[in-house]
Amino acid sequence: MEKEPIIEVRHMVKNFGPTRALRDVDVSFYRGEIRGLIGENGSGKSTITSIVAGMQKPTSGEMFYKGEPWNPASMVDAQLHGISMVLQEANTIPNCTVAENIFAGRFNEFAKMNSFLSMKKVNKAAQEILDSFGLSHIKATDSINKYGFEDRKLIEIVRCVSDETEVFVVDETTTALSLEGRQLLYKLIHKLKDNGKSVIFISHDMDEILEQCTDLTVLRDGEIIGHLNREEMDAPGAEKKIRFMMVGREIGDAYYREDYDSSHLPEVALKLDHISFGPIKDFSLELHKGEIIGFGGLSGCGMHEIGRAAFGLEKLSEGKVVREGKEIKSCLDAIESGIGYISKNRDTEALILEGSIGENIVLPSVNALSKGTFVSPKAEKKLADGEIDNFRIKCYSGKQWVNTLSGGNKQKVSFSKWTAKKSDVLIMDCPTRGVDIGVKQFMYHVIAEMKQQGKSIILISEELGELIGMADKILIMKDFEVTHEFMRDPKLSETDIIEYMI
Amino acid sequence: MKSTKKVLALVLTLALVFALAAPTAMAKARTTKIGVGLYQDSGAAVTAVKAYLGSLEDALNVKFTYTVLSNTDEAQNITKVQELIAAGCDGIICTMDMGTEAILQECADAGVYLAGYLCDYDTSFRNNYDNVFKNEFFLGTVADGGCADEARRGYDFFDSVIEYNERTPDAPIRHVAMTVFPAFAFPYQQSFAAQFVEKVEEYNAANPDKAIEVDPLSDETDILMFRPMDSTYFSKHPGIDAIVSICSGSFVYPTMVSAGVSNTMKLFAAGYNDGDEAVFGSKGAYQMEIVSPVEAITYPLVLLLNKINGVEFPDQPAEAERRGVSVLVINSDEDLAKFQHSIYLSFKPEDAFLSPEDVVALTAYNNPDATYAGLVEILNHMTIDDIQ
Amino acid sequence: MKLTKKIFLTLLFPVLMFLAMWAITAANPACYVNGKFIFLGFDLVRFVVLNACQSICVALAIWMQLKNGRFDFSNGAAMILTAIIAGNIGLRSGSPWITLIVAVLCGIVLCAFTAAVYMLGRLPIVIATIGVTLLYESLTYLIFGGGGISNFYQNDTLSIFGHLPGVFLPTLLAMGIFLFYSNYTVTGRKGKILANNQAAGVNIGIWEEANVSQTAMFCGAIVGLAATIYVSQNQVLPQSGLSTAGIMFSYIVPVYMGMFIGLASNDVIGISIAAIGMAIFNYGLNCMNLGGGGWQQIIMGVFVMCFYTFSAQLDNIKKVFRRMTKKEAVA
Amino acid sequence: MPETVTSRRTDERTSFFTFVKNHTMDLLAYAGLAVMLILFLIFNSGPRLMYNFSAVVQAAAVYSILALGAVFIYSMGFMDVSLGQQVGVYVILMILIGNKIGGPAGVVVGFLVTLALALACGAINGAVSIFLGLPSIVTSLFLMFFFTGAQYLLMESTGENTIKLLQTVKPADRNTYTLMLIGIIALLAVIGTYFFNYTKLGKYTRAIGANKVAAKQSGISLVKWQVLGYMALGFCAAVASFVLLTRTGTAGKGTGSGYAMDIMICLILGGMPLKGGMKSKISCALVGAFTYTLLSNVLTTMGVPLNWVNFVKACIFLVIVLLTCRKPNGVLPR
Repeated sequence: MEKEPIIEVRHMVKNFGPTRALRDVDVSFYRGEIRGLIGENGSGKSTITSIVAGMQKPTSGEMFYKGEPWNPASMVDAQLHGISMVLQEANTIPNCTVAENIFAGRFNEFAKMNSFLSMKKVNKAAQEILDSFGLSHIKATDSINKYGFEDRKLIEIVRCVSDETEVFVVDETTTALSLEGRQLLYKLIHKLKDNGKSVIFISHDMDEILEQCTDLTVLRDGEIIGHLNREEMDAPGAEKKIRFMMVGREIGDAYYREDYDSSHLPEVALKLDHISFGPIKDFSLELHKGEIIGFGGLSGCGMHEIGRAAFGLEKLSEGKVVREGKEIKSCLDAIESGIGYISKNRDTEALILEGSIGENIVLPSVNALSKGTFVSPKAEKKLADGEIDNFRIKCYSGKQWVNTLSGGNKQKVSFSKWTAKKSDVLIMDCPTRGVDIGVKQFMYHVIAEMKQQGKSIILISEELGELIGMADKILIMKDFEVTHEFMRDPKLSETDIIEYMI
Repeated sequence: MKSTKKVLALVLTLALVFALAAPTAMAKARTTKIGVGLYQDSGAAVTAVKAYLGSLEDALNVKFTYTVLSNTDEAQNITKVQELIAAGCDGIICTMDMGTEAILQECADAGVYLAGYLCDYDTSFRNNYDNVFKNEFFLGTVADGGCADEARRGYDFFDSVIEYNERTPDAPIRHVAMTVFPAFAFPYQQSFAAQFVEKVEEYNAANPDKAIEVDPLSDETDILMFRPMDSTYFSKHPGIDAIVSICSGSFVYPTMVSAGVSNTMKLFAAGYNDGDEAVFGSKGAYQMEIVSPVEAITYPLVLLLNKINGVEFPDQPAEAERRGVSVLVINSDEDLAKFQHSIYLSFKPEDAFLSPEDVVALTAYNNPDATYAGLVEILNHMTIDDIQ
Repeated sequence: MKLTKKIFLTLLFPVLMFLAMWAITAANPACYVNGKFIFLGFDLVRFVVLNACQSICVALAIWMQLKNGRFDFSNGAAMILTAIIAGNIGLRSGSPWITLIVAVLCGIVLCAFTAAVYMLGRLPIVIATIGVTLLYESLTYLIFGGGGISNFYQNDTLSIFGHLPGVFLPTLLAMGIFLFYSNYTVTGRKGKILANNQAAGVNIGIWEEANVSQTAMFCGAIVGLAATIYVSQNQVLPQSGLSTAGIMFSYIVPVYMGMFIGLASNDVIGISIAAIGMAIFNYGLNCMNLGGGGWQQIIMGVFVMCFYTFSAQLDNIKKVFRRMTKKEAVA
Repeated sequence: MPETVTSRRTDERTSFFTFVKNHTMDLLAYAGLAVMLILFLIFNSGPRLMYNFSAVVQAAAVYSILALGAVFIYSMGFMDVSLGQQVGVYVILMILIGNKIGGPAGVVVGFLVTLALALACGAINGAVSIFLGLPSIVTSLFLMFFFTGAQYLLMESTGENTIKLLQTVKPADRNTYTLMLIGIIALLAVIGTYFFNYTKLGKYTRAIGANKVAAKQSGISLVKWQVLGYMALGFCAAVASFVLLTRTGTAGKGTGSGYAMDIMICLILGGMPLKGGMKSKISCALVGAFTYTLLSNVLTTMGVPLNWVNFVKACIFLVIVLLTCRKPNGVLPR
């Protein structure tokens, strides 16, 4: 290679207990490129960048930054040396001002003798930076609580990037951003690239990667599978090739549902009867047996709330949710009448992270398993093991803790809670969020199978492709109202839908 | 590996504790062991008791183990006694009448004897005489200031007030209020108050020109619930010159200080606290304090040692007794000066009323001539005037 | 919010409390001695000031840790131990100023030690501070002959910080330290960040250990000031069995109420105002002879409960209120 | 699915280490108990060993029973500071009612009334905090104030410092009594284990402690199970009060004081995570109660001076928690 790498990683190994996240990885990053990193969940892409950016230490291996050995003590250390990273999760600090958020790690620059702080200077500097990023609508002295998720993400980006930034890591940040926010970020990374800096861009969104990146590295199971340059990325069939590299086998065309039969049984499985709560007014819906109804829209359009209400989690001011003639007033009612709910907040709402796979799977079914007061551990284990096998959850036993699993496997656990409970109506809120292609394909297969079995599904998703590929009927929401209904149709495209969302 | 290290560290730590403590546990086997359950775990009285008993250890070949009892929680007291028994005590001296019956059962089960100190065992005396005072493992108790039924502490307070008035004719005390602890905890303090009032009334009748006004004891204002007195006390007793605190002065004096009356108002109180000498007599508000002589512990100690050694006094009473011991009433600067030379303040065994040899001579198994009457007699010679 | 409204809301609690206690005591015959009403008077002022000052200092110390997301059980024990050490040294030296300085230094050292156990041990904060509390309590039996300090408050010159007007000095100092800490120091701001999102704060580059220990030192200074007032007003006995936590809890009501009252202004003022309100409440109870014993406990319990319920349900109460007014308007 | 099979197999090799790693806290708690037991045997070897054994059983009985009940609420991440005062009031009530009615029937009635009261208090403790949206410690703080006051007022009404149950409830023979206590502890341990490990109660309280939202979304009624958890503690508190009564036969103003904190220390020593959740174990109660009792006993028998006892206890507590509760990675634990 004629170019001098800015970062060089050699023989990097990272173990989390018995899990091997990185196995002897060699990779280099160069100035003036936007390097995409792609791979399934648990393939190690975030692990590499988090080590480079000082968030964690490698188990073994070496790194070089600008030719010098590189061992950052912390993220700050890395940032001071010019390596910044924006994380996937929300990383802003609630109840603090925007200015405090931006300069949290750098207060000392505004303090006399490193201790006496002048908030005036902090606020002023913060506003200047915001303005320079074109974010004048954000006020430095406001509490961050005033701003939505997207603005917060942008504030985080502002916090990360400064004149000294040499390497900028974007770890699946774009999922949280609207089109506008994405454009802002794209502009920023291209500017950095043009200035001879290096950008490392991690995303699940293949289209985005193909559009924005100059180079691409594919990882699988903690190993580098291959590199693609711009020409290779533009070559026909690149997408399929990349998918193959990521999964390690042919995905085949059977990704989404293949049939276009949007028929369903005549019985109504779940009825939302003129419900009103919060900003949602007079909403009605009939879900039939064997039907998949998809909900789409931008975040904040109210579709997630519909899902919660259907599960009895929202207190209705008017109307009612009815299943088989019974009114659903609480999630307990919902579960007992055979409704299951997969929350979009998997780690905080759907799963008990500090609990075993078995305990999680069995939890909704404990009631049904108990004879008198007794709950047989054998029956529990049988049920859990059955689901672990059905869903091919990667683990050594049902006793393994959920927080040791990868995102995809966690999501499988959260699915299996309801199949174990034999729920007939499933409300899925972003069921494939943060899940890699292999697992996604598996999930779609499961959902299609459920339809065959006559189960009814509400599929709430931020991914239009998923809705088009899976749902019998798609309801698009905007400002807490349904703006349009689409029926299942092979000709339906994302662009048809988007206009009703914005 | 890490957890192995941790276990190792734990074992080592505990082994160290064990190694340090082992010699104590394996001390000479034949020494008699007496457990002492005190009423508080630190302070001057505790130091003084330990100093006194410590001085007796060699002469009597006794080893003392201390613990602390609760005046409200029986279960804790039983646990403490069980621990003393576990530690190998042959006899136990207790300062609390809480859970006594159950404690005596423990003693009977282990063959250990029990005697009381600075406690009149009044609840047991009134409600449970047969199970306690007739119990062969209960040897008797010594109460400070006489036992409840015979004590005349109210008179001591009256005498001190009169002595003060005689000493300071310019600013005599003409108006007093009183404080007591609640009856459920100290059933006789209210009768002490009544004794005081009775004496004052007699005095007023005889000396109408020097009459002293006493605010009657109010159920609501004057009963201190084991917490410092309210500052509203002074609003509720306007115009008083002094407080007669039949309960401990340490619940009264802080409030006097914070209310800014400690320079003008006088305090006659039971109990004595470290440092009270600085604000006593001509130097401050305290005009009277009452101290129980630590040497009174000789009474239960001698009874226990006799029993453990299988010897009895020829004139030993059939049933366990409760005896009173005179208290040290300090109500003048001269008394205070004398008091400085008591073991209570100096912590020097040589300041005690009794030397180790005296105590040896009191025991029946060392001295065939020793009598119960002789033991009781020494209890009468522990007043402020007996300090040399 | 307008300034006048802020002031009004802030002062609402103590004024209401004062009026309520005035009304209640005035109706109670126990509050008249020889026909004279005892609730109003200089004693009220003195009691309220002395008690409120003590409460403010302890409450600020508790709040400083709590605000940073740590519930420090050991504040009470640190205060008692500091009081004993500073009291004894002060007594020997004969100077209240030396007492004050020693107390502040001692408070800082003890709180720094607590922080060290917490950080080096990497224990959950409750467990770490319970352990340290047990340790500090046990030390009260080992230092100065295990006698605590009983005669410090008796000395008028030594105990000036426990009386009027000296008590204002440590109190104002404590308030000043707190305000300075939270508004004008890097430590305070970083603490705020850590309290609100610990993981993000650390990721951004706040050195948590340094922040915890610096905060502990600020807190220690306040503990020292609280101890100065405490030893100047009370006899301090050795403690055991987490009884210092009980002492601390008896000052915790203003902390929680202060959080709420402080919404209208800021937390230091909120806590001070709450402490004054509670002191008035306690004085009223004393006047009615309910200051000790069973009833005081029960009244206190009911009071704490009601206050919490009120603040927890405030939103709902507002909603109901709004609905009622709306309906009226419709009608 | 060959892929799944291989991954299972590789992980089985490491499962022994995983076991040790996942159970460090339990293993150390057991080690602590074992060390205490060894020290106890060393310092108590001699004629009084049996006596001392029964003394330990007596002292540990109340702790064990209370801790067994407390596991149910600690597993939800709650704590109850009113426990000690509750026990105090229950014992006093049992004596007052028992004496009023007289005879063994009086004791039975007294116990039943107390049990009803304890269950009611448990229900209040659990329900009020949910309905009023309060942290559970606040309701228990309220109950603590309330019961402290009630205990004061009850004792004041008797005009005595200590009151005695006229009916004898303690077997005269020491060994019978010890066996009775062991029987009660064992019975409650079995019942506790059954309810904690094999019924919804334990499973749900742990789930609530681990993740309230997830538990709710899995169909667990927070109100119902929180109330039942507290009622389980109430049941144990009533039984513990009875056991305490058999031990002393009397009660006073301070009966029960300090139990709330002691139970917390017991559970910590037993390896219970204070934030509750799936790592909660019923065994923590017994291990902790006995470790705590033995520790106290051993210190006295070793002859550690009175004013040093607390210091040594504090150090041992710190050492144990440093070994068991240390969180080596990540941000500082809260």
